[in-house]
Amino acid sequence: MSVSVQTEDFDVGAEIAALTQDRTDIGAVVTFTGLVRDMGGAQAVSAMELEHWPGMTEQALEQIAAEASARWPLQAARIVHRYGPLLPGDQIVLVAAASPHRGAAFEAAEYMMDFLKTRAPFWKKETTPDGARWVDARDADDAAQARWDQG
Amino acid sequence: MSVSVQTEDFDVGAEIAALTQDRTDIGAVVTFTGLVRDMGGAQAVSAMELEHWPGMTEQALEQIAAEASARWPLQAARIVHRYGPLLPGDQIVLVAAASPHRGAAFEAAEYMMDFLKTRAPFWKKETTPDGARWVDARDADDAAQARWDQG
Amino acid sequence: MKVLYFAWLRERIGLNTEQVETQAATVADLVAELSAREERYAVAFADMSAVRVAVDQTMTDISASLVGASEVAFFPPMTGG
Amino acid sequence: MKVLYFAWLRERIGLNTEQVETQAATVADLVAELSAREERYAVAFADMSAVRVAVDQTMTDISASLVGASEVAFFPPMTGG
Repeated sequence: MSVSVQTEDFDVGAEIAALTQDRTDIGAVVTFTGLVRDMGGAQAVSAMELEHWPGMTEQALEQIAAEASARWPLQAARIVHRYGPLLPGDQIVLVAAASPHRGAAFEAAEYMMDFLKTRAPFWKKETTPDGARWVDARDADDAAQARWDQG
Repeated sequence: MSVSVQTEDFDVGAEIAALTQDRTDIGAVVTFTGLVRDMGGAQAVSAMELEHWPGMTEQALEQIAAEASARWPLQAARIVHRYGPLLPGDQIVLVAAASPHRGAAFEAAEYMMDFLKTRAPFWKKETTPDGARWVDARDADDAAQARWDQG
Repeated sequence: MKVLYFAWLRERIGLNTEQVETQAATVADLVAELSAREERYAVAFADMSAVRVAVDQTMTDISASLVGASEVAFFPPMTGG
Repeated sequence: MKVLYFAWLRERIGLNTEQVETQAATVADLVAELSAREERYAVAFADMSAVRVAVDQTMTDISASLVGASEVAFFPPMTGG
Protein backbone atom coordinates (compact mmCIF):
# COMPACT_ATOMS: atom_id res chain seq x y z
CA MET A 1 0.00 0.00 0.00
CA SER A 2 1.54 3.29 -0.99
CA VAL A 3 0.52 6.81 -1.94
CA SER A 4 2.29 9.69 -3.67
CA VAL A 5 1.35 13.37 -3.93
CA GLN A 6 3.51 14.93 -6.59
CA THR A 7 3.76 17.51 -9.37
CA GLU A 8 5.38 15.02 -11.80
CA ASP A 9 3.43 12.93 -14.27
CA PHE A 10 3.13 9.14 -13.75
CA ASP A 11 3.34 6.08 -16.00
CA VAL A 12 0.54 3.56 -15.41
CA GLY A 13 2.55 0.72 -16.96
CA ALA A 14 5.49 1.38 -14.64
CA GLU A 15 3.14 1.63 -11.64
CA ILE A 16 1.56 -1.75 -12.48
CA ALA A 17 5.02 -3.27 -12.98
CA ALA A 18 6.08 -2.01 -9.53
CA LEU A 19 2.96 -3.54 -7.91
CA THR A 20 3.36 -6.94 -9.57
CA GLN A 21 7.15 -7.23 -9.69
CA ASP A 22 8.58 -10.49 -8.32
CA ARG A 23 5.07 -11.71 -7.48
CA THR A 24 3.13 -14.52 -9.10
CA ASP A 25 0.05 -14.53 -6.86
CA ILE A 26 -1.73 -11.50 -8.35
CA GLY A 27 -4.46 -12.32 -10.86
CA ALA A 28 -6.03 -8.92 -11.46
CA VAL A 29 -4.93 -5.28 -11.49
CA VAL A 30 -7.52 -2.55 -12.03
CA THR A 31 -6.40 1.03 -12.60
CA PHE A 32 -8.30 4.28 -12.84
CA THR A 33 -6.60 7.23 -14.49
CA GLY A 34 -8.24 10.64 -14.25
CA LEU A 35 -7.40 13.29 -16.86
CA VAL A 36 -8.02 17.02 -17.17
CA ARG A 37 -10.94 17.60 -19.57
CA ASP A 38 -11.21 20.57 -21.89
CA MET A 39 -14.76 21.23 -20.66
CA GLY A 40 -15.96 21.99 -17.13
CA GLY A 41 -19.75 21.96 -17.27
CA ALA A 42 -20.56 23.99 -20.39
CA GLN A 43 -17.37 26.04 -20.34
CA ALA A 44 -14.08 25.53 -22.12
CA VAL A 45 -11.16 24.93 -19.78
CA SER A 46 -7.71 26.03 -20.92
CA ALA A 47 -5.79 25.23 -17.72
CA MET A 48 -6.23 23.91 -14.19
CA GLU A 49 -4.48 24.55 -10.89
CA LEU A 50 -4.70 21.89 -8.19
CA GLU A 51 -4.19 23.08 -4.62
CA HIS A 52 -3.77 20.64 -1.75
CA TRP A 53 -3.00 20.47 1.98
CA PRO A 54 0.55 19.16 2.30
CA GLY A 55 0.91 16.51 4.99
CA MET A 56 -2.83 16.11 5.44
CA THR A 57 -3.29 14.95 1.85
CA GLU A 58 -0.89 12.01 2.20
CA GLN A 59 -2.65 10.98 5.43
CA ALA A 60 -6.07 11.11 3.78
CA LEU A 61 -4.92 9.05 0.79
CA GLU A 62 -3.24 6.49 3.06
CA GLN A 63 -6.44 6.14 5.03
CA ILE A 64 -8.49 5.59 1.85
CA ALA A 65 -6.05 2.92 0.63
CA ALA A 66 -6.06 1.27 4.08
CA GLU A 67 -9.86 1.21 4.18
CA ALA A 68 -10.00 -0.42 0.74
CA SER A 69 -7.38 -2.98 1.84
CA ALA A 70 -9.43 -3.79 4.93
CA ARG A 71 -12.64 -4.20 2.93
CA TRP A 72 -11.29 -6.32 0.04
CA PRO A 73 -8.52 -8.97 -0.15
CA LEU A 74 -6.02 -6.70 -1.89
CA GLN A 75 -2.40 -7.60 -2.49
CA ALA A 76 -1.54 -4.01 -3.35
CA ALA A 77 -3.22 -0.61 -3.39
CA ARG A 78 -1.66 2.49 -4.89
CA ILE A 79 -2.78 6.11 -5.19
CA VAL A 80 -0.87 8.83 -7.07
CA HIS A 81 -2.33 12.35 -7.13
CA ARG A 82 -0.73 15.34 -8.83
CA TYR A 83 -1.01 18.96 -7.76
CA GLY A 84 0.05 22.28 -9.22
CA PRO A 85 -0.59 23.55 -12.76
CA LEU A 86 -2.08 21.10 -15.28
CA LEU A 87 -3.39 21.31 -18.85
CA PRO A 88 -6.28 19.58 -20.62
CA GLY A 89 -5.25 16.03 -21.49
CA ASP A 90 -2.85 15.81 -18.52
CA GLN A 91 -3.15 12.90 -16.10
CA ILE A 92 -4.31 14.01 -12.62
CA VAL A 93 -4.82 10.89 -10.56
CA LEU A 94 -4.08 7.18 -10.58
CA VAL A 95 -5.72 4.56 -8.40
CA ALA A 96 -4.64 0.92 -8.69
CA ALA A 97 -5.83 -2.22 -6.89
CA ALA A 98 -4.32 -5.70 -7.19
CA SER A 99 -6.10 -8.86 -6.05
CA PRO A 100 -6.24 -12.58 -6.81
CA HIS A 101 -9.72 -12.01 -8.31
CA ARG A 102 -11.15 -9.39 -10.62
CA GLY A 103 -14.32 -8.48 -8.71
CA ALA A 104 -12.37 -7.30 -5.67
CA ALA A 105 -9.92 -5.30 -7.79
CA PHE A 106 -12.73 -3.49 -9.63
CA GLU A 107 -14.71 -2.68 -6.49
CA ALA A 108 -11.67 -1.52 -4.51
CA ALA A 109 -10.52 0.80 -7.30
CA GLU A 110 -13.98 2.33 -7.62
CA TYR A 111 -14.25 2.68 -3.84
CA MET A 112 -10.91 4.49 -3.60
CA MET A 113 -11.92 6.90 -6.39
CA ASP A 114 -15.27 7.66 -4.76
CA PHE A 115 -13.68 8.47 -1.41
CA LEU A 116 -10.83 10.38 -2.98
CA LYS A 117 -13.34 12.71 -4.67
CA THR A 118 -14.94 13.70 -1.36
CA ARG A 119 -12.28 13.07 1.31
CA ALA A 120 -8.89 14.06 -0.07
CA PRO A 121 -8.00 17.74 0.50
CA PHE A 122 -7.62 18.88 -3.11
CA TRP A 123 -9.24 21.91 -4.69
CA LYS A 124 -9.38 22.57 -8.43
CA LYS A 125 -9.28 25.98 -10.05
CA GLU A 126 -10.10 26.11 -13.76
CA THR A 127 -9.15 28.80 -16.23
CA THR A 128 -12.06 29.53 -18.61
CA PRO A 129 -12.79 32.30 -21.14
CA ASP A 130 -14.65 34.10 -18.30
CA GLY A 131 -11.61 33.90 -16.05
CA ALA A 132 -10.48 31.52 -13.33
CA ARG A 133 -13.03 29.82 -11.06
CA TRP A 134 -12.95 27.27 -8.27
CA VAL A 135 -14.66 24.02 -9.19
CA ASP A 136 -17.74 23.26 -7.08
CA ALA A 137 -18.08 19.91 -5.35
CA ARG A 138 -20.60 17.73 -7.16
CA ASP A 139 -23.61 16.21 -5.41
CA ALA A 140 -23.05 13.15 -7.63
CA ASP A 141 -19.68 12.60 -5.93
CA ASP A 142 -21.26 12.67 -2.47
CA ALA A 143 -23.86 10.16 -3.67
CA ALA A 144 -21.16 7.93 -5.16
CA GLN A 145 -19.33 7.88 -1.85
CA ALA A 146 -22.49 7.34 0.20
CA ARG A 147 -23.46 4.16 -1.64
CA TRP A 148 -20.55 2.29 0.02
CA ASP A 149 -22.10 2.89 3.47
CA GLN A 150 -24.97 0.58 2.59
CA GLY A 151 -22.84 -2.24 1.22
CA MET B 1 -12.22 0.73 -30.68
CA SER B 2 -9.49 -1.78 -31.37
CA VAL B 3 -8.49 -5.30 -30.41
CA SER B 4 -5.26 -7.28 -30.65
CA VAL B 5 -4.61 -10.99 -30.27
CA GLN B 6 -0.89 -11.51 -29.91
CA THR B 7 1.90 -13.52 -28.33
CA GLU B 8 3.87 -10.39 -27.32
CA ASP B 9 3.53 -8.69 -23.96
CA PHE B 10 1.83 -5.28 -23.70
CA ASP B 11 2.54 -2.04 -21.81
CA VAL B 12 -0.53 -0.59 -20.09
CA GLY B 13 1.00 2.90 -19.93
CA ALA B 14 1.66 2.89 -23.67
CA GLU B 15 -1.85 1.58 -24.36
CA ILE B 16 -3.41 4.38 -22.30
CA ALA B 17 -1.17 6.94 -24.04
CA ALA B 18 -2.34 5.66 -27.44
CA LEU B 19 -6.02 5.96 -26.40
CA THR B 20 -5.69 9.49 -25.04
CA GLN B 21 -3.09 10.93 -27.44
CA ASP B 22 -4.04 14.29 -28.99
CA ARG B 23 -7.36 14.27 -27.12
CA THR B 24 -8.47 16.54 -24.29
CA ASP B 25 -12.07 15.33 -23.90
CA ILE B 26 -11.37 12.09 -22.00
CA GLY B 27 -11.83 12.35 -18.24
CA ALA B 28 -11.46 8.73 -17.16
CA VAL B 29 -9.58 5.64 -18.30
CA VAL B 30 -10.15 2.33 -16.51
CA THR B 31 -7.92 -0.64 -17.25
CA PHE B 32 -8.07 -4.26 -16.20
CA THR B 33 -4.91 -6.33 -16.47
CA GLY B 34 -5.15 -10.10 -15.96
CA LEU B 35 -2.06 -12.02 -14.91
CA VAL B 36 -1.13 -15.70 -14.71
CA ARG B 37 -1.36 -16.84 -11.07
CA ASP B 38 0.89 -19.45 -9.53
CA MET B 39 -2.14 -21.29 -8.15
CA GLY B 40 -5.07 -22.80 -10.03
CA GLY B 41 -7.58 -23.89 -7.44
CA ALA B 42 -5.45 -25.68 -4.83
CA GLN B 43 -2.67 -26.67 -7.22
CA ALA B 44 0.61 -24.97 -8.02
CA VAL B 45 0.88 -23.81 -11.62
CA SER B 46 4.32 -23.65 -13.20
CA ALA B 47 3.27 -22.72 -16.75
CA MET B 48 0.23 -22.01 -18.91
CA GLU B 49 -0.57 -22.50 -22.57
CA LEU B 50 -3.31 -20.37 -24.11
CA GLU B 51 -4.97 -21.78 -27.21
CA HIS B 52 -7.33 -19.71 -29.32
CA TRP B 53 -9.33 -19.77 -32.57
CA PRO B 54 -7.51 -17.50 -35.02
CA GLY B 55 -9.87 -15.22 -36.94
CA MET B 56 -12.84 -16.03 -34.72
CA THR B 57 -11.12 -14.61 -31.63
CA GLU B 58 -10.63 -11.16 -33.15
CA GLN B 59 -14.28 -11.10 -34.24
CA ALA B 60 -15.48 -12.07 -30.77
CA LEU B 61 -13.35 -9.40 -29.10
CA GLU B 62 -14.48 -6.75 -31.57
CA GLN B 63 -18.08 -7.62 -30.85
CA ILE B 64 -17.53 -7.34 -27.09
CA ALA B 65 -15.87 -3.93 -27.50
CA ALA B 66 -18.67 -2.79 -29.84
CA GLU B 67 -21.37 -3.91 -27.39
CA ALA B 68 -19.67 -1.98 -24.58
CA SER B 69 -19.39 1.09 -26.81
CA ALA B 70 -23.09 0.87 -27.65
CA ARG B 71 -24.08 0.52 -23.99
CA TRP B 72 -21.91 3.29 -22.48
CA PRO B 73 -20.67 6.65 -23.86
CA LEU B 74 -17.12 5.48 -24.49
CA GLN B 75 -14.52 7.50 -26.36
CA ALA B 76 -12.27 4.48 -26.72
CA ALA B 77 -12.35 0.75 -25.97
CA ARG B 78 -9.35 -1.51 -26.27
CA ILE B 79 -8.80 -5.25 -25.74
CA VAL B 80 -5.43 -7.01 -25.95
CA HIS B 81 -5.32 -10.77 -25.35
CA ARG B 82 -2.19 -12.89 -25.51
CA TYR B 83 -1.99 -16.54 -26.54
CA GLY B 84 0.73 -19.19 -26.56
CA PRO B 85 3.02 -20.16 -23.67
CA LEU B 86 2.94 -17.99 -20.53
CA LEU B 87 4.47 -18.14 -17.06
CA PRO B 88 3.13 -17.18 -13.61
CA GLY B 89 3.33 -13.41 -13.25
CA ASP B 90 2.93 -12.82 -17.01
CA GLN B 91 0.24 -10.45 -18.25
CA ILE B 92 -2.53 -12.28 -20.18
CA VAL B 93 -5.19 -9.73 -20.99
CA LEU B 94 -5.81 -5.99 -21.03
CA VAL B 95 -9.17 -4.29 -21.23
CA ALA B 96 -9.35 -0.48 -21.30
CA ALA B 97 -12.31 1.91 -21.46
CA ALA B 98 -12.15 5.70 -21.84
CA SER B 99 -15.08 8.00 -21.12
CA PRO B 100 -15.81 11.57 -20.02
CA HIS B 101 -17.02 10.14 -16.68
CA ARG B 102 -15.66 7.52 -14.33
CA GLY B 103 -18.82 5.46 -13.77
CA ALA B 104 -19.15 4.58 -17.45
CA ALA B 105 -15.45 3.69 -17.75
CA PHE B 106 -15.61 1.36 -14.72
CA GLU B 107 -18.79 -0.38 -15.84
CA ALA B 108 -17.67 -0.81 -19.45
CA ALA B 109 -14.32 -2.32 -18.42
CA GLU B 110 -16.02 -4.77 -16.08
CA TYR B 111 -18.61 -5.65 -18.75
CA MET B 112 -15.92 -6.37 -21.33
CA MET B 113 -14.03 -8.61 -18.90
CA ASP B 114 -17.18 -10.54 -17.95
CA PHE B 115 -18.07 -11.23 -21.59
CA LEU B 116 -14.49 -11.98 -22.54
CA LYS B 117 -14.37 -14.74 -19.91
CA THR B 118 -17.35 -16.58 -21.40
CA ARG B 119 -17.50 -15.51 -25.05
CA ALA B 120 -13.96 -15.24 -26.41
CA PRO B 121 -12.59 -18.53 -27.84
CA PHE B 122 -9.60 -19.04 -25.56
CA TRP B 123 -8.72 -22.20 -23.66
CA LYS B 124 -6.16 -22.41 -20.89
CA LYS B 125 -3.98 -25.41 -20.16
CA GLU B 126 -2.04 -25.33 -16.91
CA THR B 127 1.08 -27.28 -16.03
CA THR B 128 0.90 -28.57 -12.43
CA PRO B 129 2.91 -31.10 -10.38
CA ASP B 130 0.31 -33.72 -11.47
CA GLY B 131 0.83 -32.88 -15.14
CA ALA B 132 -0.95 -30.62 -17.61
CA ARG B 133 -4.70 -30.05 -17.38
CA TRP B 134 -7.27 -27.95 -19.20
CA VAL B 135 -8.82 -25.27 -17.00
CA ASP B 136 -12.54 -25.72 -16.41
CA ALA B 137 -14.93 -22.89 -17.07
CA ARG B 138 -16.11 -21.35 -13.81
CA ASP B 139 -19.79 -21.03 -12.91
CA ALA B 140 -18.88 -17.71 -11.31
CA ASP B 141 -17.89 -16.37 -14.73
CA ASP B 142 -21.25 -17.34 -16.24
CA ALA B 143 -22.99 -15.62 -13.33
CA ALA B 144 -20.83 -12.50 -13.78
CA GLN B 145 -21.80 -12.32 -17.43
CA ALA B 146 -25.49 -13.01 -16.79
CA ARG B 147 -25.90 -10.06 -14.40
CA TRP B 148 -25.57 -7.62 -17.34
CA ASP B 149 -28.74 -9.05 -18.90
CA GLN B 150 -30.81 -7.62 -16.08
CA GLY B 151 -29.29 -4.11 -16.20
CA MET C 1 -17.69 -30.19 -44.27
CA LYS C 2 -14.73 -28.54 -42.52
CA VAL C 3 -14.58 -29.62 -38.88
CA LEU C 4 -12.48 -27.86 -36.23
CA TYR C 5 -11.46 -29.12 -32.78
CA PHE C 6 -10.00 -27.09 -29.91
CA ALA C 7 -8.36 -27.74 -26.54
CA TRP C 8 -8.93 -31.29 -25.15
CA LEU C 9 -11.19 -32.19 -28.09
CA ARG C 10 -8.28 -31.46 -30.40
CA GLU C 11 -5.99 -33.54 -28.20
CA ARG C 12 -8.33 -36.56 -27.93
CA ILE C 13 -9.16 -36.57 -31.63
CA GLY C 14 -5.58 -35.83 -32.60
CA LEU C 15 -6.44 -33.17 -35.19
CA ASN C 16 -7.17 -29.44 -35.14
CA THR C 17 -9.05 -29.53 -38.42
CA GLU C 18 -10.24 -32.03 -41.01
CA GLN C 19 -12.47 -32.25 -44.07
CA VAL C 20 -15.33 -34.71 -43.45
CA GLU C 21 -17.53 -36.23 -46.16
CA THR C 22 -20.95 -36.37 -44.55
CA GLN C 23 -24.67 -36.14 -45.22
CA ALA C 24 -25.43 -35.43 -41.54
CA ALA C 25 -28.50 -33.22 -41.23
CA THR C 26 -27.69 -31.93 -37.74
CA VAL C 27 -24.69 -31.53 -35.44
CA ALA C 28 -26.02 -34.46 -33.39
CA ASP C 29 -26.02 -36.65 -36.51
CA LEU C 30 -22.44 -35.63 -37.30
CA VAL C 31 -21.34 -36.43 -33.73
CA ALA C 32 -23.01 -39.87 -33.97
CA GLU C 33 -21.44 -40.53 -37.34
CA LEU C 34 -17.91 -39.61 -36.21
CA SER C 35 -18.29 -41.51 -32.92
CA ALA C 36 -19.32 -44.66 -34.81
CA ARG C 37 -16.36 -44.27 -37.15
CA GLU C 38 -13.48 -44.31 -34.67
CA GLU C 39 -12.92 -44.77 -30.94
CA ARG C 40 -11.09 -41.43 -30.52
CA TYR C 41 -14.23 -39.54 -31.60
CA ALA C 42 -16.41 -41.64 -29.32
CA VAL C 43 -14.08 -40.78 -26.42
CA ALA C 44 -13.99 -37.07 -27.26
CA PHE C 45 -17.78 -36.84 -27.65
CA ALA C 46 -18.65 -39.15 -24.71
CA ASP C 47 -20.03 -36.25 -22.61
CA MET C 48 -21.60 -33.70 -24.93
CA SER C 49 -22.66 -31.55 -21.96
CA ALA C 50 -18.97 -30.55 -21.76
CA VAL C 51 -18.78 -29.71 -25.47
CA ARG C 52 -19.74 -26.43 -27.17
CA VAL C 53 -20.59 -26.13 -30.87
CA ALA C 54 -20.31 -23.39 -33.48
CA VAL C 55 -21.72 -23.76 -37.01
CA ASP C 56 -20.18 -21.36 -39.51
CA GLN C 57 -18.63 -19.46 -36.60
CA THR C 58 -21.93 -18.91 -34.78
CA MET C 59 -22.44 -20.47 -31.36
CA THR C 60 -25.30 -22.94 -31.40
CA ASP C 61 -26.13 -26.35 -29.92
CA ILE C 62 -26.12 -30.00 -30.87
CA SER C 63 -29.60 -29.89 -32.41
CA ALA C 64 -28.53 -27.29 -35.00
CA SER C 65 -29.09 -28.01 -38.68
CA LEU C 66 -26.11 -28.53 -40.97
CA VAL C 67 -28.09 -27.84 -44.16
CA GLY C 68 -26.01 -25.37 -46.19
CA ALA C 69 -23.30 -25.21 -43.51
CA SER C 70 -19.63 -25.38 -44.46
CA GLU C 71 -17.88 -25.41 -41.06
CA VAL C 72 -18.51 -26.98 -37.65
CA ALA C 73 -16.31 -26.34 -34.60
CA PHE C 74 -16.22 -28.37 -31.36
CA PHE C 75 -14.63 -27.05 -28.16
CA PRO C 76 -14.98 -26.99 -24.38
CA PRO C 77 -16.45 -23.93 -22.60
CA MET C 78 -14.18 -20.94 -23.13
CA THR C 79 -11.74 -19.95 -20.41
CA GLY C 80 -10.15 -16.73 -21.62
CA GLY C 81 -9.47 -13.55 -19.70
CA MET D 1 -4.10 29.14 17.46
CA LYS D 2 -2.74 28.28 14.01
CA VAL D 3 -5.37 28.94 11.34
CA LEU D 4 -5.17 27.60 7.77
CA TYR D 5 -7.15 28.69 4.70
CA PHE D 6 -7.44 26.88 1.36
CA ALA D 7 -8.76 27.61 -2.15
CA TRP D 8 -11.12 30.62 -2.34
CA LEU D 9 -11.00 31.12 1.42
CA ARG D 10 -7.25 31.58 1.11
CA GLU D 11 -7.78 34.01 -1.78
CA ARG D 12 -10.46 36.10 -0.04
CA ILE D 13 -8.59 36.30 3.23
CA GLY D 14 -5.26 36.79 1.46
CA LEU D 15 -3.33 34.33 3.63
CA ASN D 16 -2.75 30.59 3.63
CA THR D 17 -1.87 30.47 7.31
CA GLU D 18 -1.72 32.78 10.32
CA GLN D 19 -1.27 32.67 14.09
CA VAL D 20 -4.38 34.06 15.84
CA GLU D 21 -4.54 35.12 19.50
CA THR D 22 -8.00 34.04 20.59
CA GLN D 23 -10.03 32.78 23.53
CA ALA D 24 -12.78 31.45 21.24
CA ALA D 25 -14.41 28.38 22.78
CA THR D 26 -15.79 27.02 19.49
CA VAL D 27 -15.15 27.29 15.76
CA ALA D 28 -18.29 29.43 15.48
CA ASP D 29 -16.87 31.86 18.07
CA LEU D 30 -13.60 32.07 16.12
CA VAL D 31 -15.46 32.75 12.86
CA ALA D 32 -17.47 35.52 14.55
CA GLU D 33 -14.35 37.00 16.10
CA LEU D 34 -12.42 37.07 12.79
CA SER D 35 -15.45 38.38 10.85
CA ALA D 36 -15.82 41.25 13.31
CA ARG D 37 -12.13 42.06 13.04
CA GLU D 38 -11.84 42.68 9.28
CA GLU D 39 -14.06 42.86 6.21
CA ARG D 40 -12.08 40.21 4.27
CA TYR D 41 -12.96 37.59 6.93
CA ALA D 42 -16.61 38.66 6.95
CA VAL D 43 -16.69 38.20 3.15
CA ALA D 44 -14.95 34.81 3.27
CA PHE D 45 -17.20 33.50 6.06
CA ALA D 46 -20.46 35.06 4.74
CA ASP D 47 -21.91 31.68 3.77
CA MET D 48 -20.68 29.06 6.21
CA SER D 49 -22.72 26.35 4.44
CA ALA D 50 -20.03 26.50 1.74
CA VAL D 51 -17.17 26.18 4.23
CA ARG D 52 -15.73 23.00 5.74
CA VAL D 53 -13.74 22.89 8.98
CA ALA D 54 -11.00 20.69 10.41
CA VAL D 55 -9.73 21.02 13.98
CA ASP D 56 -6.29 19.50 14.54
CA GLN D 57 -6.62 17.82 11.12
CA THR D 58 -9.90 16.11 11.90
CA MET D 59 -13.00 17.03 9.90
CA THR D 60 -15.66 18.51 12.14
CA ASP D 61 -18.23 21.31 12.03
CA ILE D 62 -18.69 24.87 13.16
CA SER D 63 -20.02 23.88 16.57
CA ALA D 64 -16.78 22.05 17.45
CA SER D 65 -14.94 23.00 20.63
CA LEU D 66 -11.53 24.65 20.42
CA VAL D 67 -10.56 23.76 23.99
CA GLY D 68 -7.07 22.29 23.81
CA ALA D 69 -6.93 22.66 20.03
CA SER D 70 -3.84 24.04 18.31
CA GLU D 71 -4.91 24.21 14.65
CA VAL D 72 -8.08 25.10 12.72
CA ALA D 73 -8.42 24.83 8.93
CA PHE D 74 -11.12 26.38 6.73
CA PHE D 75 -11.75 25.23 3.14
CA PRO D 76 -14.49 24.64 0.57
CA PRO D 77 -15.76 21.07 -0.13
CA MET D 78 -12.94 19.00 -1.61
CA THR D 79 -12.77 18.49 -5.36
CA GLY D 80 -9.91 16.06 -5.94
CA GLY D 81 -9.76 13.05 -8.19
